[in-house]
Amino acid sequence: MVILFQTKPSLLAGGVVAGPLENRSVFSQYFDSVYDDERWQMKTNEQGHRKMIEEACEYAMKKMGVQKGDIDYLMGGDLVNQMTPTNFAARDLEIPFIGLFSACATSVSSVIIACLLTELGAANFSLAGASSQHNAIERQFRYPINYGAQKPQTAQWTVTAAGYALIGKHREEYPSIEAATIGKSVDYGMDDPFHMGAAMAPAAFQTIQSHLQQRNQKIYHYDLILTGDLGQLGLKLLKGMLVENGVKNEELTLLRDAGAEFYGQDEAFQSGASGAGCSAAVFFSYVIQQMRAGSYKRVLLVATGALLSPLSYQQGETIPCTAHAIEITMK
Amino acid sequence: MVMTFIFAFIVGGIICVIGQLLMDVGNLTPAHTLSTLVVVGAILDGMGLYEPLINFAGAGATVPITSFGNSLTHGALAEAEKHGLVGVLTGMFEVTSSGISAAIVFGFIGALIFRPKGNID
Amino acid sequence: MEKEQYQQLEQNVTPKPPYLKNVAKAFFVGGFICAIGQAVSLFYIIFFNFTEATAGNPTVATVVFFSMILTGLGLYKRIGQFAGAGSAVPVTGFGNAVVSAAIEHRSEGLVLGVGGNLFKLAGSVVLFGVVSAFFVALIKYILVTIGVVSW
Amino acid sequence: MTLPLLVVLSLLNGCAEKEKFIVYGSTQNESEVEALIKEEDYVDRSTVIQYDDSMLVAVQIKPWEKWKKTKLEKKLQKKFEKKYPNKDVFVSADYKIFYEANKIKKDQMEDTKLSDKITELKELAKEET
Repeated sequence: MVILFQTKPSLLAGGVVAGPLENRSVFSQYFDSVYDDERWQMKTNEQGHRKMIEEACEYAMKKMGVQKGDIDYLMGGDLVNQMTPTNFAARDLEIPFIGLFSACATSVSSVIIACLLTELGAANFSLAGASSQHNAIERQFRYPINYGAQKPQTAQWTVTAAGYALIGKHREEYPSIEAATIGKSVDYGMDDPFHMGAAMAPAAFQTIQSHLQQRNQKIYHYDLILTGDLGQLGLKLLKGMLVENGVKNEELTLLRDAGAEFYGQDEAFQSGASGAGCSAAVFFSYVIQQMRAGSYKRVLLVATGALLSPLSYQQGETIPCTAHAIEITMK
Repeated sequence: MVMTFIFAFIVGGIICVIGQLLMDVGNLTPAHTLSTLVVVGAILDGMGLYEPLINFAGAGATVPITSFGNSLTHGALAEAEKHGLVGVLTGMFEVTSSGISAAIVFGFIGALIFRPKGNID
Repeated sequence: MEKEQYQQLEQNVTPKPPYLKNVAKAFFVGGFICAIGQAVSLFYIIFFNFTEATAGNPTVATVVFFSMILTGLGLYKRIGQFAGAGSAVPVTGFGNAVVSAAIEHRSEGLVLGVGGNLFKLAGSVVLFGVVSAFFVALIKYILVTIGVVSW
Repeated sequence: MTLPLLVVLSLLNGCAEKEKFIVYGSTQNESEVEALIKEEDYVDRSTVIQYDDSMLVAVQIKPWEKWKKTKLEKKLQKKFEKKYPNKDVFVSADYKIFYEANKIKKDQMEDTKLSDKITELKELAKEET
């Protein structure tokens, strides 16, 4: 079921902090800070990850001139076991907090929860977002960083970035969230951890279809439908599924994917970017800024997440995926 | 002497090609591929075929991972020949592979001096 | 869209690995590493008291040392991305698996981190090497005993 | 990477003697020994060191025959033992032994040291991995 927000909570600001390699991102000009040390001068990757989250939150707050004492809730997550970086960042930020895990779809699921809390009147300001740190995620899900395994063309590169959005009550001059769809967990039998785009595309397809149907909309009602981290191949698959369902080719240009575009056409990154920080970084910098500048009036953000663990694929399980969507409008 | 280098190059290259085919066509992970090759090396030595290969190709046969299986089996077989059934068991404690010990020592040293870096080039 | 239909679409869209290119790269890099091994082994034969039969051990140890340096500098993974099995199959790849795991888990301490994870990737190679050596020796012993083959 | 390799290769070739079959030490049976080795067409090059009763036969097997190295070594050993039952013959196809044998010849090693050197090389060749 689609959620309609009567009060239309607003995305007041976004804070995005990224790592050194993300300097090469086509979106890097929109980020608040690109750090040149991948560990933020901390001892471990995980500590750097935590620091990155804190900084992203601080950027978001600073833009609206609010203090951490003014924030009612913090909603967020990452991909590390038990989400310690986010949990530890919450400890230092001292904001009431619920950790959320929707893998790379956390960037949107956190915003949905924050909007519900705002709608309920429970929150004046809340922070919502997600993050990922390349080294910390790769070592957990795949191989040690320095291991020389050949990645196939279908592989994606986990970005180092944290994106957090400050969400508050509706204000005309800010992009506002009108509706949201919480996705099902979809499994089309894909089992290759180096081909996440193929696993996630059906989830994105179902969420988009269901959102459009229940909102009685067509793709062309939007200026942009931006998926999270399907990558170049995943985006191709999503478009293929939409075409099968009768979507016209000219409408497909409205569909873009943050992961596919993130590192440009650099072949070193194979199919593109992935990770919870990928969608969060693009949604909460580029999209918010473009909407405020008036480039887009109505945008559907669809963050996709692959719900696997290293254990599950070693046990031969297929990869269930989810996708959550928010519809953002700007007057 | 030049021929030895050429043979080492070709034989080593061919063993790597077999590994690549196992990964690309057989869809095996690197760990599965390497384990398979080690077992193949052990079996070849059991059939007495690996030593001729080393004689022929030198490092082309000792450097690929198949030589692990060979050197481990070689130790076990030597013991079994000397001491019979007991040798099969004790052979297990006698066998050595310099690659394993070297990797342990250099792994430890590496851990002391290097840090992981998520660069791409 | 049905699962089967999607799997069909996925098969069509997903690029096949460039088999020929990968095989060629594996051949040349793998062959090159073995040729370096041959040079190292000649070095030991000429300058130290090693014969062709005994030079294998120091050779393997030396190339594993090279592998440690390349791994630590982050170069081995780049070679690996290019060469695939060409750099994974030589013992340098085994060294890379051990050393990269050791470096990676340094942050959890020398005992629990490095000690506990050293063979995270390479452990299966050691396991199957030792176990297959045991069974090959056992089978050969049985075959010799019943007179099918000789030592 | 290839440059040092080429240098090593050219050095190695430089080390090798022009003559393919060499007998050094006592001149006893020189031509006979040489003929004996030449009969075996798998032998590429050889250096024989003679001293007193001992005879060190270091051979290099042709590249394409090399995989049979262990067998051919034994075959040659038997042949020499049969021909010279009174001598202490040692045949090796190992490159190290061949290299050292050539070095003995090149350095014109004195007879007094020769005996020790031959024993040393024998032990070296018998070492296993």
